[in-house]
Amino acid sequence: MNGLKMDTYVLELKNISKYFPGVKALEEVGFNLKKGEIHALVGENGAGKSTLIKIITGVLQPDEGEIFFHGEKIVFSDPTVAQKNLIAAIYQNPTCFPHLSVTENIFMGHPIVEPRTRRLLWNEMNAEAMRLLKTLGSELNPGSKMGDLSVAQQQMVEIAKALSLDARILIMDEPTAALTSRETEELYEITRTLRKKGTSVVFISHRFEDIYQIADRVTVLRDGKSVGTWNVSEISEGELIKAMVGREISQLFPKSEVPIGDEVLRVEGLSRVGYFADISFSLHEGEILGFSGLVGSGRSEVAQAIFGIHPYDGGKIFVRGKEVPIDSPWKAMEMGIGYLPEDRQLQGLVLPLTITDNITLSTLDRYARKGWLKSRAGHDISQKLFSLLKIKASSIFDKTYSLSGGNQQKVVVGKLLAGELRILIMDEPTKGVDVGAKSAIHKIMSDLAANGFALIMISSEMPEILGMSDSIVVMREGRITRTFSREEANQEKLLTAAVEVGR
Amino acid sequence: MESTKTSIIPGGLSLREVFLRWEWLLVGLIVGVSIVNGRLSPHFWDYAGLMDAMAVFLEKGFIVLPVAMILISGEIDISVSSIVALSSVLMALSFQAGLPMVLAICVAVAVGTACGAFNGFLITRIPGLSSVIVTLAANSLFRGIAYIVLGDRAVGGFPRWYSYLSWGYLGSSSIPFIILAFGIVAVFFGLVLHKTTFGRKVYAIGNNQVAARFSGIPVSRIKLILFTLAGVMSGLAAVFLTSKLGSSRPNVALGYELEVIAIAVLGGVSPAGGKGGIPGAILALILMRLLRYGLGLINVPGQVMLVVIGIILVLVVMLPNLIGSVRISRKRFG
Amino acid sequence: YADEYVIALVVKNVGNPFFDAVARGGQDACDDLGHTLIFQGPPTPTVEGQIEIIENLIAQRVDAICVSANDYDALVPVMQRAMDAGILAISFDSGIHPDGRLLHINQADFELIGRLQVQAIAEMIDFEGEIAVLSAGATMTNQNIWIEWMQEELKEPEYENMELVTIVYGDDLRDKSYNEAMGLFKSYPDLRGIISPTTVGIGATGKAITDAGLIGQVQLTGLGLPSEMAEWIQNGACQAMFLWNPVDLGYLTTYVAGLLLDGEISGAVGEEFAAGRMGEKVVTEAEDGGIEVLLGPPFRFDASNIDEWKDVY
Amino acid sequence: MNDSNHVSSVDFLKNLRGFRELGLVVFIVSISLLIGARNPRFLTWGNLHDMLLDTSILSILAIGMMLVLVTGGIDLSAESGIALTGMIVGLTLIRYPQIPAVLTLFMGMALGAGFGAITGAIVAGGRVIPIIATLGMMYVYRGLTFIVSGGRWVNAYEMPDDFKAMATGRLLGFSNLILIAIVVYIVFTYFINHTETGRQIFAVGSNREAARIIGIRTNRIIWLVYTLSGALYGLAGVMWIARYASAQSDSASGYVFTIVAACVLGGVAITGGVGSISGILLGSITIGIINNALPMIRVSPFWRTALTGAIILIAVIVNIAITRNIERKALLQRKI
Ligand SMILES: Nc1ncnc2c1ncn2[C@@H]1O[C@H](COP(=O)(O)OP(=O)(O)OP(=O)(O)O)[C@@H](O)[C@H]1O
Ligand SMILES: Nc1ncnc2c1ncn2[C@@H]1O[C@H](COP(=O)(O)OP(=O)(O)OP(=O)(O)O)[C@@H](O)[C@H]1O
Ligand SMILES: [Mg+2]
Ligand SMILES: [Mg+2]
Repeated sequence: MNGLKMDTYVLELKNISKYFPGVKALEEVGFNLKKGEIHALVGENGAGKSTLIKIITGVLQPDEGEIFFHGEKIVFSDPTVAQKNLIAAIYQNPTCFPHLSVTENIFMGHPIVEPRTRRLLWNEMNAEAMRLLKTLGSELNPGSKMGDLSVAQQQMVEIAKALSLDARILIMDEPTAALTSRETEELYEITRTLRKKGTSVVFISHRFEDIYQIADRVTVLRDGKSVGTWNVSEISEGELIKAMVGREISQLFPKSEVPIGDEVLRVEGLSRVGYFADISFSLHEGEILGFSGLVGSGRSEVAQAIFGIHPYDGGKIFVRGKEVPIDSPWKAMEMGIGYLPEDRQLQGLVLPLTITDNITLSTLDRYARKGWLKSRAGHDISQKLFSLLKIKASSIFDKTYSLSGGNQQKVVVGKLLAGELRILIMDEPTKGVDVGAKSAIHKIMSDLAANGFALIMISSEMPEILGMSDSIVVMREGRITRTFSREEANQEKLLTAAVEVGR
Repeated sequence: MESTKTSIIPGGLSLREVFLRWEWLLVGLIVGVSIVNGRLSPHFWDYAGLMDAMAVFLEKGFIVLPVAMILISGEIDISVSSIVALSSVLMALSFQAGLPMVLAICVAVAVGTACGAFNGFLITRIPGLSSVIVTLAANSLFRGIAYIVLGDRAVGGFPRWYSYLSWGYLGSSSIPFIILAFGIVAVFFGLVLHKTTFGRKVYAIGNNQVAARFSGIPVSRIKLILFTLAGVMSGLAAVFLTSKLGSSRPNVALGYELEVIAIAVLGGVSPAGGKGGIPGAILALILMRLLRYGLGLINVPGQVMLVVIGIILVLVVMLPNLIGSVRISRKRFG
Repeated sequence: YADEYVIALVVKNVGNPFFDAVARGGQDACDDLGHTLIFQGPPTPTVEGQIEIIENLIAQRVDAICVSANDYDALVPVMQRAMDAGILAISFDSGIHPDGRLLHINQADFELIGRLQVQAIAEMIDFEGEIAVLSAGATMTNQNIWIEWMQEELKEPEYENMELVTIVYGDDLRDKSYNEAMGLFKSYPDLRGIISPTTVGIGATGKAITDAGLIGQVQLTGLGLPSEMAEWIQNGACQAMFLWNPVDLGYLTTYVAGLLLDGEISGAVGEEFAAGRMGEKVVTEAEDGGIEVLLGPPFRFDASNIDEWKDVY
Repeated sequence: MNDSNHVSSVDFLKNLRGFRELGLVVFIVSISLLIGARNPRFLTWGNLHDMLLDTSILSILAIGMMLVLVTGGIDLSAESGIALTGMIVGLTLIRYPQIPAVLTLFMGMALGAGFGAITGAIVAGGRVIPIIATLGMMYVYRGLTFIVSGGRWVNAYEMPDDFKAMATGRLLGFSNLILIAIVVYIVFTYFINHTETGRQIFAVGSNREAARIIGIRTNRIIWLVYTLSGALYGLAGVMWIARYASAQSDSASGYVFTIVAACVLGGVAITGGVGSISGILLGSITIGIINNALPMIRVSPFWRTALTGAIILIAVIVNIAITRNIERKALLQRKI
């Protein structure tokens, strides 16, 4: 295909096993990568994908197995070895420096320096950072502080960082999970260009369109074992799902038609200086209201203002027809409003605590008598949600930091559901979640709506928005540009509204 | 070398496991230190003397408890020693002004409460104001106020019964009253931190304040309570300290702030928040006291004692890491 | 002598040359009497530290505790406990309330020292101009009594042209004392003299006067260590200053403790006794109502004798 | 991005926003004017120079402390490190008075770096929580100061004249000590902002795990900051004994709080990752003014302590208020 003998791989993993206390994350997994190919790695949540790439980059050491780099055995004893061999990676959870600027985040570890004095060349780095971000279609200011950015924006910076390394092997762990279609397209473009230059790419994703758009080959992992490797052209979506899950999943977006009931939430002219302005919409019982827009369009900001995280400085919020001043999350929750945050690691979970402690965190008082915790407080409900969401862990007493990304996301969803709140704002609820669990979450959302709950769903995934929402609000640069009903909406209209309308 | 516990997630070892193990280590050290002390000095195993020795710096213990909680919540309080001073001074003054001693004691606790609430108020109401700088400044402010109101005078002459608090024994036993008082307070703190929703929330805040807030935990209110609690306990410590000294001056309790934090951290409380507990802090308090008592009994000069305590402090905390790395390498090669 | 006793000297803080000299004297006395000396002190001058040390000494059942107190009142309860345990309680240098001691060894008459310093500064500035006091901590017993006597002395008619403008505190910290001295020069441009009745304070002030180029313009006296003040006496920043001999102070304190333990003396007012190399001493009534033994008048150090003393203490 | 004027004004505000200590500048200027109104001598060149002189030692210590704080640690041992290096250098000078004064500075730095390296090894290698490790070493170094000196002080008359002259001498109208501080500041500004290692310190403090993943040797960096802190307190220790012409075993007791206050006032976060040279310089100057000015305006000494605390509180609050105002202005400029 590209003049390379089929049997020499750029990278080859043989019989890799990795054990965590109580978990076999990987068992005798084999994986290989050709020069200039895009190799997708798929599998359910907790299948071991992230673990595998951490082994490639030397962040983790395998307990068994060997790695060959250009045919020669190599030990990635720490991340520097991989870096020296021009292997770059974007990890699933942003590994950024929140206090430092975007430029610094991109170039930390491999700065542009004056050759003789090794003085840092800031102007060059800033310009290069700006250029890299532009190729990704992002207008981010390289001087911004990383911690001030949204997860999606951080993800863009991570991608830019990997690109700046000029790697020969580029590994991306769910780079598109938080991106909207426009940014995703840019990423595809870049990836294809890299392939032309001979770079090999490992691409992890739960989105099938990613795989069918760019990947050459796909390897499926299931429960820590490799199921097989196929040329993408030779395997259908249904077969792929079956390889991953072991069964077929028919309906991805099972939104059932429910009658729309009374208005439960109305927002009028909400605004916050510098973030969003003039936001008005209303939400009814049984309704799922989708929020669409590009990365950074301000959807999360609006949601967080309604939830009382950030103060708003104009406008009104009505809950069931009554104006309510909301200035803190616990007040919002008293009004029956719940929020599923977009940043699961920072905002959603207390990582060192167990699954059950996390699920019951926002409803603690319910499992206590006059403040004194009952023993086994909340274990029942945690157990129920644990099974319902099919969280892959040995028990509800696992610490959440040890879970895979998708399973962490499920815990966050579980925590929201445990709250028994009537108005749910879900910010990217299925981010990083595998097909099976995704359809389960969609089913739950649909059932909730059918039971008279009101839902707001912020999502960057176009099919999800189109499939799940009763009506769709599109935002652009902090303002609502258009509102569509389920019937009139389609991908094209949403996209134009996200970029064009409102000028 | 760290292969087993590494993840992209900056997590840690399991909370409960770590601090349980840590407490056992402290218990072991306490036993060890006692044995060595007993060898070195014939006076060590004198029961009454040991009790008295324990009582000597228990007023610090009263402050260790809330400070441990503040550290667990991810904040810090370096103003406690000054709150003690101010509470003590105002208590003495109000007694001098004719208030009955019982009411004067209430004044001390009230002053402490007010000071703690002042700290908590500033820290929670003005975003961007960190607890380090607030309590650092408050440290000067409170002690300064004590100087303003009392100047270079000392006030004493308290009723006889008042000295019982620090010097008295329970009935005819040789158990100092202050040990009982501390025991009650310590149990209360232990229960609050480990058995209530409040305590659970404190841990959540210390581990991830953002997530705690997103979970509907009233972070500011809890912090306000914690700092106020530190004030209350400092006021109480002032009552006992003043009883011990028999008089009050603005310069009492100098330098307590670091010692109190050191004891809490030695007890397994992480200054970064989220880790540790009351039992560990209490064990550390006992360990520190035994160490100093033992060294004092064999008349180690103050300057050498500093060196010894410093080295032991470092070694104790290093110990589990050393054991840990031995275990890991054994697992690897064995 | 039949019995060997353990005598503990507890000082304000260790690492202070003054108290090291005291300890030397104490050791001499113990050697003379055949007793054992324990020398202890907290690293920083706090009462809490002293209480802990005294508790430890009680637990060890020492025979006598001689303390230079960081607080006049706050050591009373713990010293009472020591007395209850049958331990001889003595204070020296910086005393404690009579309730908490049997006897005080007074290095010098408070009144005398207070007045002497005013007289010295007055001579240096020709009985005319502004003077200030730079003291240690605001709660230091000795300094405060001395300052009271200074103010008393200043009421005499010959000082009518002199004014004590302020009292500042350097907390016996070198940097703070230095800053306070510098601050005095700036806030009182007409200042003529400074009395600093504390060793760190007078040393820092000597340096400050030198640095500010005010030698001759601002005079300095007070209580200082000859070793520390040698430089500033030689360069003229301080014409004269006073101190008693700390070695003698330690000797007398320990010697008296030894005599009391041996039963050689009873400690009754008016009792006269021979205190080893210190010669004849007498038990007198102290100003605060207790009893004391007086060491003797302070020694005056100036350019003529500083060289002999600077290497001694 | 079609309106370049608009963009540049946004940029300007962003730059201002980056300069988080603007509030401190405002505070420093206004309090100086206030004090100057009470005592005109405060604003004379001579006094301002003295104030800078006071600040020189503190500001050097603040750099070392900042580097440590940036990594999320703290160096409580700095205060006894000052005393120990000062004492050792002082004792050496008694023995070998012919040592040139400049050399003593380097000697102090080397000694301090040695002590700092030990502390750093305990924190980085022994993985001991910084607050405990440095508290332990604070006791150890203090105890050693007593022990090496045998309780004696090194007095002015025992120090060589050229050594004492180093602290009092001037060059180009500036005290030598100020010049030393300026040199240190230039070196460290370059180090922190323009070298890879300098930036890696911030990376480690901002996210240690991420730093490790991109191949920064985090332990080495952590060891380094304590060593640098040591070198700087060693330097400061020598400057200290030269300035006060005395080496005492209890020098600088409790001074660590002043150093930390200067840092935190200057915007350094004790949780790590944040800190700037300009910030700590301003923080040190603010503390310097408080120490220098309070003795100059005739307030009762009993009021000083409380005033110090109150002024620090007001300074941070003013700083926060002003920063927030700027941020708000920047937000208003945003196009929505
Ligand atoms: N630090 C850890 N400690 C214990 N178990 C871990 C740790 N990290 C990962 N695991 C476990 O290893 C398994 C594989 O996790 P991994 O993160 O590789 O999954 P993944 O395929 O990337 O899933 P996802 O699609 O959800 O990201 C999971 O069961 C997870 O719980
Ligand atoms: N006009 C603007 N200029 C610069 N930054 C902006 C602007 N508008 C918003 N931001 C920043 O962009 C970030 C993204 O906002 P928000 O998270 O609400 O967007 P979103 O639509 O949810 O997008 P995402 O998919 O990234 O979460 C916010 O942190 C905000 O500070
Ligand atoms: Mg993963
Ligand atoms: Mg968002």
